[in-house]
Amino acid sequence: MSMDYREYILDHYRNPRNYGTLAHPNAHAEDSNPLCGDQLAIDLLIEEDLVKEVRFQGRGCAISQAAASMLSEMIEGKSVEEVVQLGKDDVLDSLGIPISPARTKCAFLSLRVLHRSLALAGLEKPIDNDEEDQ
Amino acid sequence: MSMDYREYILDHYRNPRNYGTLAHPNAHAEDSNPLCGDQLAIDLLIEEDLVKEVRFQGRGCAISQAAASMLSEMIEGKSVEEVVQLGKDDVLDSLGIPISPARTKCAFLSLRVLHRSLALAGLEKPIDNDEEDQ
Amino acid sequence: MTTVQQPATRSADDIRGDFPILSRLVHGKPLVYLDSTASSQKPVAVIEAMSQYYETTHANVHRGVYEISEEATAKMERARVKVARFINARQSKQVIFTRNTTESINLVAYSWGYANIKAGDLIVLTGMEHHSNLVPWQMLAQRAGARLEFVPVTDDGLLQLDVYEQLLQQQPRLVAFTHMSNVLGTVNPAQEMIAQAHAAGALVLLDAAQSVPHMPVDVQALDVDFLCFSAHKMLGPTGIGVLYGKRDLLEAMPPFMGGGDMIRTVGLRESTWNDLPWKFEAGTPAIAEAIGLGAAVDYLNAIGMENARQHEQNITAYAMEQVQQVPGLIIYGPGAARRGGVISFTLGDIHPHDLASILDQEVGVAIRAGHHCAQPLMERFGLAATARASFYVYTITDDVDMLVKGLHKALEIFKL
Amino acid sequence: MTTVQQPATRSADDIRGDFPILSRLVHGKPLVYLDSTASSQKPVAVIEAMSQYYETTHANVHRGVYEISEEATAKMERARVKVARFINARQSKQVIFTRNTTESINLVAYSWGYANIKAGDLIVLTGMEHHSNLVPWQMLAQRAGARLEFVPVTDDGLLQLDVYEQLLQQQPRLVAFTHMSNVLGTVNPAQEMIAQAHAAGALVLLDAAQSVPHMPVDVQALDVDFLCFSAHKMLGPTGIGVLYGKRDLLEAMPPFMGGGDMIRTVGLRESTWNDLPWKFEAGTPAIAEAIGLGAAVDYLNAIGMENARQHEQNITAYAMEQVQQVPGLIIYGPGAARRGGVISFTLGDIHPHDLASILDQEVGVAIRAGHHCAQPLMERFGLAATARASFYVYTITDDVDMLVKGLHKALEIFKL
Ligand SMILES: Cc1ncc(COP(=O)(O)O)c(C=O)c1O
Ligand SMILES: Cc1ncc(COP(=O)(O)O)c(C=O)c1O
Repeated sequence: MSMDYREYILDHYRNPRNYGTLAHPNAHAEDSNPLCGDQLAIDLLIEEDLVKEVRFQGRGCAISQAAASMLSEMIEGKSVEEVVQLGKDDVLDSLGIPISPARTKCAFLSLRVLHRSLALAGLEKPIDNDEEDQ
Repeated sequence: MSMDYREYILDHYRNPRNYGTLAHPNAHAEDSNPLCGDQLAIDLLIEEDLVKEVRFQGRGCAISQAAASMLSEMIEGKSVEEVVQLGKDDVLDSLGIPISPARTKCAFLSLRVLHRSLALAGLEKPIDNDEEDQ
Repeated sequence: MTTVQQPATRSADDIRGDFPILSRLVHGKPLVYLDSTASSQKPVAVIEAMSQYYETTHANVHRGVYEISEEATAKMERARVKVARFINARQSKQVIFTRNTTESINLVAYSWGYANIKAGDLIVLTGMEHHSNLVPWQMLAQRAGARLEFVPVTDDGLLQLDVYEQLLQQQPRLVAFTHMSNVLGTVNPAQEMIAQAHAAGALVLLDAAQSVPHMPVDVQALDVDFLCFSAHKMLGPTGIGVLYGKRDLLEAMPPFMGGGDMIRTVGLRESTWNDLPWKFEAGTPAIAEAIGLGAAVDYLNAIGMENARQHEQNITAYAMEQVQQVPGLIIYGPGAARRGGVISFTLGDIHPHDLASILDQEVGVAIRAGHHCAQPLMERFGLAATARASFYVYTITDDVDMLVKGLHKALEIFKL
Repeated sequence: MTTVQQPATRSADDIRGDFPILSRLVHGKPLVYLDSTASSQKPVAVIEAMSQYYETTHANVHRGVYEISEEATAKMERARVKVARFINARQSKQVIFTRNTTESINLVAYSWGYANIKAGDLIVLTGMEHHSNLVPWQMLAQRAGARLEFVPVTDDGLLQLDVYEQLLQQQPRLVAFTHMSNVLGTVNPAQEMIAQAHAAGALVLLDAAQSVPHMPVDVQALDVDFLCFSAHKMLGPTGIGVLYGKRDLLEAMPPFMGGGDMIRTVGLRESTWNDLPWKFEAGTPAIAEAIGLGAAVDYLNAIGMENARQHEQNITAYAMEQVQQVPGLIIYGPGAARRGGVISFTLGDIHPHDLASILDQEVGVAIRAGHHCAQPLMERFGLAATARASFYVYTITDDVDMLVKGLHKALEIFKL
């Protein structure tokens, strides 16, 4: 049996937590993965430096949508400072399965959109996604 | 010793016959070989269906210039009808040495210009140089 | 190195032996390669033609007077003649080497397009075009102020030809469409559509990326104005494609890129252009790749394109029958008779990417998943992505059976 | 398949063993290849990297989720990183794969040029440019109504830098020049010229077709805006070249060709573009060729570019000394210290084509003859053509001696 699709991943895929939009978000970003077409949008309501509410919408594979759902749970109620620190390892830990190179873009789409939403809201400095480089 | 540069070829190269221009040609054409830069221009004076006078000017390798010189001798005094019939074999015969594929363009430059001069003068139908094809 | 004439009915089983990659393992399982529509695999004859060229004959072409440069030039130009014969072009100078189908189309859009398309002019495309036969025309239309109209696609994945006829009444300058859809597999009635376009005064560019590799294509019978395809999809190397054009059109077109080889004379401020095909081949060409493409043409000729087409139709019919029995599986596009060796499908709520990952890891089957560079077509069917299996001369029914096995595995994993 | 780290001072004699073609015969004589400036030969490591790729890993890149497509993508992108490091680019996304130097320059002329060059704008070139760095700018200037001015060449084959400074005062938008002349061998003072251009507000495109293969080139030290070169001149395959650009410039530029892979989203009438470098790589790329180029970079790194440069300077100094002794022989261009491994010359009244033919047939020496795609430079020196011998890491003094022997033979045949 494949290790890649644990039950909790299918559960997050089919029953995504925090799915939808916020009426009055104060942080928002969206992006797509140009090669596979996966899409993701995140709304945040930040109050007193805390992520009060989070909603996401998207379409894509089980990996990308489950990662987004798990990430939304992870950040709810956290301080902006903590959220800014979230990195790829946190996403991989929560997915708990090995991700092949071609699928990392799926796994990290929501993380990228999350950081972009904070950057657009002026809460984080924009990142330059050139990790592959020297 | 190379077969490629007989004495008469060097002689035609260094002492080209009929070199120059005509004051009042009634057929003229010029062309160059785009890949090596060899150039050739031919002036003809045709009277009563005969090539009365011929002059050529050009610069290029011994093969192209000797071929032009020999060709000019060959056509002088000939009837237009005969000149129209001249083909590659005639040029190769007069050169009398094997010509490698890369040098055929040198050998046939003057022949092409000759036929073009007749075509431009309305004495021959324009040729379409697609011999390499099906 | 050169291919021996094969019996016309060489079996796919036999053919497979010529493709080294088909005996490799992935994730410990034999590779089942069902993604030839994206890029085909290469037979030894093609790989060796190129290695041998580098080992014995490489030199820059066209301008050298020494032995190996002459040999290299002759090999490359012989490849051009082979390609010309393969598509029945009247003259080899009508075959222009580019990088791929995409560059061939862009060459026409830049060179013919900017010279001929004016504000308000209409270009007709279809709703099933690959991005490569869509984006260049969008870019041209935007700069030239031209209009684009699209022949819609029916629910069955066919072109709506009545709309096509209406669009032709608006007197388009150009019609550009795919001979065969890389998503639906639909083989479009190119000959009729071209005749209709000509009757309406339009030129036609045919995207033959999926047809030339898989069926006999005769440019004179089609009477097509421009034809574009890629070597890498027809057993040949990456890095080379072809633009075929009618000679008077090519002669009249300005050059696309400037540089070495495409000129006749160069002054500091002005230059004149070389003859066809070199006018459109600026700089050192893809020499080894042209030779590799020539070897691929030899190989395909030895199989016979009618045989290739027949084999793929058989495999496709078999595959459609088999996969249709998988519960929840939906196939898009027309019946087997009207399609090439391509099947796009979805399975339940399993995202095609997940499906492709599972097939890869569980049974070693390589299929493509995504929008297949045809986003508008995907939207037409309300899809973000499909899974796509595609077939070629080396595909056998065992490959299809392994695909079906993998699909059942996916159902299991996704608890469907 | 991958190159083992070689001792830094590997001899050319030793290196030759890696190049299969160098042991072939022409006209019954061992091939002496003195035309690397036109195109270099290929070591086994490069040829095998590509064969092995086709035999084990080929699939279309970037969009596949299955094993071999992931491997192919990783191999290709690793090659990009190798190339980036080779020229010391800050990021691999600044390395765009094209077909050759010519396409790299045309890409800039079309994409940056049409967006930035307006009527009356000035572009500064030099009198020693290859047609590939001249014709694209002529085409752009013609369409945009821009002006071209040229830095003249001195009798010694150097750029007239005082005129360059005067031209810069006219505030050109772009300066485009060759790092090393493919005819005269002149190595231009690129770093100073670029600094001066920047001070005058101009961008600089450097034609590095002859420098990147033959000496260390550091784009950050040069502070160059665009750099162009070809794999086939640096031990790599045909069919692939490189455009390096400063990131902000590349980001701001519109795409060149439209199609698959270069898009982010595609609608019927509008599209958005992908990130660098893919924005400029439309359609299926030259995958095997990128991998071959990566192997060539490995091979050159193992030799060391400083060593390569040193070896070529030694051979060039030796060759100039030797050929100068042939009666009637004239060398064009600067002294050995200011040039790369290229010697252009004429011999008495022997036309260079005849000379090249004689060298080929009599002693198996392959040199180039003609205008070397630099007609304006030829005219500057009142020449229709020159003979040109050029050297690389595998050139040995025996090759030069055979050239000299052939030159004497030519004198004999021409009775000089
Ligand atoms: C200085 C220079 N620039 C440009 C080119 C063109 O290179 P390519 O033909 O690979 O595009 C060459 C090669 O001949 C060259 O020597
Ligand atoms: C129908 C069609 N057109 C164009 C292309 C583009 O081909 P290439 O990527 O070789 O330029 C493809 C290949 O994906 C295709 O299937």
